[in-house]
Formats: sequence, C-alpha cells, structure tokens
Amino acid sequence: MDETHKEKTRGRSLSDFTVELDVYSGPYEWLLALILRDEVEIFEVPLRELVALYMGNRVPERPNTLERDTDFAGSAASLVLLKSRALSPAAEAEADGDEEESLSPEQLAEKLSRYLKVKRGAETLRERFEANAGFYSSGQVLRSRPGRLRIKPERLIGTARRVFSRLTEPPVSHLGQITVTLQDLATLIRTSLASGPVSYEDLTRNMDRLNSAVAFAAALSLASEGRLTLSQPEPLGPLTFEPVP
Amino acid sequence: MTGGPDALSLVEAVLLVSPLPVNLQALRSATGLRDAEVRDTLAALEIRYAPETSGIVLRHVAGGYQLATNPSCAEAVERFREEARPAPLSSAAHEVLSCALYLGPLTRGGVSAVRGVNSDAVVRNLLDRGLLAEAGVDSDSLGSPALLAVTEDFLAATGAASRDDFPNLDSLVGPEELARVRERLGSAEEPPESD
Amino acid sequence: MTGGPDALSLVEAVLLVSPLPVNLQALRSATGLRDAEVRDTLAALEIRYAPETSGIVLRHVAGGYQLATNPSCAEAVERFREEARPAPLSSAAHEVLSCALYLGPLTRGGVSAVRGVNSDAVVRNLLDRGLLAEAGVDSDSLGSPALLAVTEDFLAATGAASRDDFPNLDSLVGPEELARVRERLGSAEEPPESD
Repeated sequence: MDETHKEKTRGRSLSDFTVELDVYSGPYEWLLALILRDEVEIFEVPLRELVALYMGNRVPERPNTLERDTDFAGSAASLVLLKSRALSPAAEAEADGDEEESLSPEQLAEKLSRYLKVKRGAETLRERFEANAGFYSSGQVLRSRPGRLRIKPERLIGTARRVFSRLTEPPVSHLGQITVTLQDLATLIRTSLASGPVSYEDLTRNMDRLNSAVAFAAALSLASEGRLTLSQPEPLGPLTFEPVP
Repeated sequence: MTGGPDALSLVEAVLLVSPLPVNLQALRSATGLRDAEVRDTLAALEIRYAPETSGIVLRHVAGGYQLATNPSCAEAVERFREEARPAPLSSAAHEVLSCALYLGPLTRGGVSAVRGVNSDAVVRNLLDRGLLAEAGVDSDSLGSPALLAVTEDFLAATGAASRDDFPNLDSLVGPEELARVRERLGSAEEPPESD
Repeated sequence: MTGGPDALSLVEAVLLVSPLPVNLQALRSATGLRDAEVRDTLAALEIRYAPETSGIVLRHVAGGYQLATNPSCAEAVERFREEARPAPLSSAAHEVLSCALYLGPLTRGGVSAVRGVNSDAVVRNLLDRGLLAEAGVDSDSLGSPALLAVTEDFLAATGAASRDDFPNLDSLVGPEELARVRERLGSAEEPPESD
C-alpha cells in the first residue's frame, strides 16, 4: 500500500465518504462507489463501519427489510472474501477452495466493469418502472376456453417437491457467524492487543476459514482507523498486530 | 396539469378494472366524487360508449354499471377467445396449485404459510381462471375461511383423469420435510390470538 | 344497421376482453380486418384513448396493444380494489432484472456471479411477481440449472414494446469511467475490452 495514501486516509471514517447506503446492493457496488466517487483505494473500505452505518440507517418497518438484511449480510461476507482473496493470495493457495482462487486486479477490474454496466442498466429500469406504474388492465377479461390451457404434470410435481422441501431450514450458521463476529472480532482483536502485540496466526488458530477472513478484514479496518499497526517483516511472512500507544 | 384527473376519467378507470357491475355507492367512495357528479359522469359516459359508435358499451345492470363489449362485435370477440393463447401460468401459480393438489382442500392462509409468502393475488387469479375453486369452509378456524381445491378444469389441463394420477406425496419429499409442511399448515389453521 | 360494426368497434371490443397485450396478428385474425385497417384503427384509438382526455389509455407494450387505466387515476382504482400499490422493487431486484435482460437467459449462479452476491432470494421474489421466468435449462452445467429470462409482464411493467426497446448495455457506461475503474485497481495497462 502506498504510504502517502495510507497517511491521507488514516483516521478517516466512513461517514466522511459520501456514502448513500440506501442504494447499496452488493460488494461490487460498494467498491465502485468508493473507487469512482470517493477516490479511495479498495482495500481501505472500513468494513466494521459499514456494518455500523447500515445498522444505523436500518428502518425495520420498511418493506423488504428481511431481503435487505439478507443482501447486506451476503454482500458483507462477499466483500470480506474479496478483500482476503485480493490481499492474501498465498493464504488461499493451500486452501481447498474451488471457486475461491485469488483475484488479479485485471480480473477484478473486469468483474467491476461488467457489474457497472449492469448497474446502469438497473438504474434505467428503475426509471422505466416508475414511469409505467399505475396502469391496471381490464377486468372484463373473458376466461379462455377450458381445455386450451396445458399444465405440465412434471413441472407441477417438480414444483411441489421444491416448495415442500424449502421448509427444511437452510444452513445459515455461516451467516450467523459473519454478522456476529464482524464486530465481535474487532472487539476480540482490541481486547487481545491490551496485553501487547498479537500474531494473526495465534489469533486465528482455532478459527474456521471464514472467521479467519473476517478477523483479517477487521484488523485491516482497525488499522485504517489508526487503532493498530500491522507488521509483516517480509512478504508472506508472519503477520503481527501491534497496539497503537 | 390542471390538478388531477377529471370525474369522467376516474369513473371510466374504475369501471375498466371491475369484473362486476359497480354500484353508485362504490363509485362514489372509490373516486371521492359526490352523488350528482357521479350521475352526470355516467350520463356522459353513456354517450361516449353508445352502441352506435363504440365497440365498448356502458351497461346498467344488476344495480350497477359495467363496461362490456358491444353485442354487434360478438363474433370477433368469440373468434378471439377461441384463438387466444391462454396466459401461461407463473411459477407462483404452479406453487399454489401444487399446494392445493397435495395438501388441499386448504385455506388461503394455509397456502401462504406453506409457501412462506402472501398468496392471495395468485389464488384470486387461479379462481378467476377456474383452476381453483372454493370447496367448503374451515369451520374450525376463526371467520370460517374458504377451503381451496383444484378443479376438473385443472385436471383436464394436466391431462390427468383424477388426483390419483399424480405421484404420492411421500414419494416426493422425505418424512422430515413432510412433518415441517404439516407443522406450518397446523399453525396457519389455528385461530389467531386476540390481542 | 348499415352492415355490421366498424373496424374501430371491433378492435376496441377485442382489446377490452384480453388479459394480455394483443399483437397485430391476433387482432387481424379475430376481426377479419386487413393489416393496414388494423394499423389505421389503432392510430385512431390512440387518439380516442389519449392520456389527456381519458381514464382508459391505449398502450403499445410487450409486442402488442392493451387497454389500461390512466396512471393519473391509479389512486381511485386502488381504493376501489382495496389494494395497495405493489411495493416498489429493491435495487437488488432491478440489478437482477438488468442481468436477465442484458446477459440472459442465465442461471441463478450466473446472476450471483455478476452481482458478486448470492441473489437467490431476489430471484424467487421476481419469479413470484412474474417479472422473471424459467426459460429452459443450462444442460452444460452440473445439475442442469434453470435459465432465467425476463417475461412479457416485465416488458408491460416497463412500458417496453420489445426487448429492443432498451438502451444497449455498452452504451450505458462511458469509456472514461471504465478506464478509471481499471486505473484505480492498478490494471490500467490492460487494453480496454471490446465487448
């Protein structure tokens, strides 16, 4: 990371960025907003604050709250993985991940460019939906002759199978971990730092892959806020968190 | 803009969307117009939709007003009806039908509970299309809601002679999933707590 | 009687009873009119049902023609039907639709990959609302996942006559902006994409 840029953004909190969480819908959107509007390096997206900001702006009474929460949790998790993949490709190399290979800047740029186009498309769609709201069609509709409609029994049976199986609770433990530990891990790191420097390896020894990634991102956020410093004597060497006096 | 739609437009729009004749009271309350205004408007619409000049006519029937096709156009309408491709069923419609087929007769609340989303609009559409019908009421539940079942037309559309032509529910999902379905159905049928 | 209804009445009557936009071919076949007559009639109906003067308007959407209420009267209609206007779509939903429109048909996995976040819940909601539909399967992929495409209801809801009615995907983002993304990510030396 470029030292002068780091200096410039250190201590800068997310609320200083012109962030409109209301229109946020995914990690790519966050990255684009920060890249295009706020001139921030992508690896300095302060995740922990993003969560706090989201929670602060959250209005439970609004429609689609569950959908928005789910999107947010999913996006936060994706962002964590994205950061960890882009920042520590070596840590991923030994892992079992199939689709989680490290992401080169070119690949990320490609993904973001395609996403940017789709997002602009979405904005034009929003305008069109708004401009075309409030049309209601005729209620004088004649029922089509019985016998003309064909319903495929296979499709119906497949649908039944899907609907009734959907009731088995989906595995959400990983979601729970992410939403809880994002803040928890920041706290955990700060608590650990109270008694001196901590190595990333020790801290994450008993954590699973996702928790380790979250811990790493939490540490980056804390570092960008100037609450700790990261020290790594050589590339890919052991990483130590040091308290800022 | 001169401040919103005129009385004629409002009444016209309400008449278009109503499948049944609309009485004066309903017209007043939907449009916010006074009685005299509604009556004047209907008189104007009677001219606008006169049988001599229009394929759509205003009928005064069954204590209400309704837009309908001009009988002189009946042939074209029948031909259209004969040839029109029926609107395809949505995924949501397939889900509701599969609930009625396998778990029915059940209430609207039961359908919504199993699917996990409010299904009233989809149910209404399927009733309109004659693929679902109300078959009795659930008198154990508060308000005795109607029970929904699939119809003969539904069976005909699937090419099935009877419900027995479909595979057994047990063969589609496991016992654990089935138990959850029943649990959800059970809680939907329970009368809501009074507050 | 001077020999049956005129062209305008015939087309008007057919449009009144159709749940979906009616295309030119269906209008011709139901009314027995020639192509030019149907077109002239539609032009006349566009004037008769102009938004400025009527509570019913003629729309040209989803490959056909449809009578619908004037949005200026939407409140009266909603009051009459005792229905709230459907909640507007979320940003995520607009993005998923944009994926399906511009890059589709594509699988749920494809949508999630473009957006960088799991999109299954949003997709399900859009299937329920009839704006997306499953259109075939991707038989090259494991498990042959369903391919998602936008529907005629989507075209009607966006007021589009066809899929060509939307701006080209590549015209939506300027080259400077794309260059800036690459630059910020340190991949500026890469030649810009040509697609």
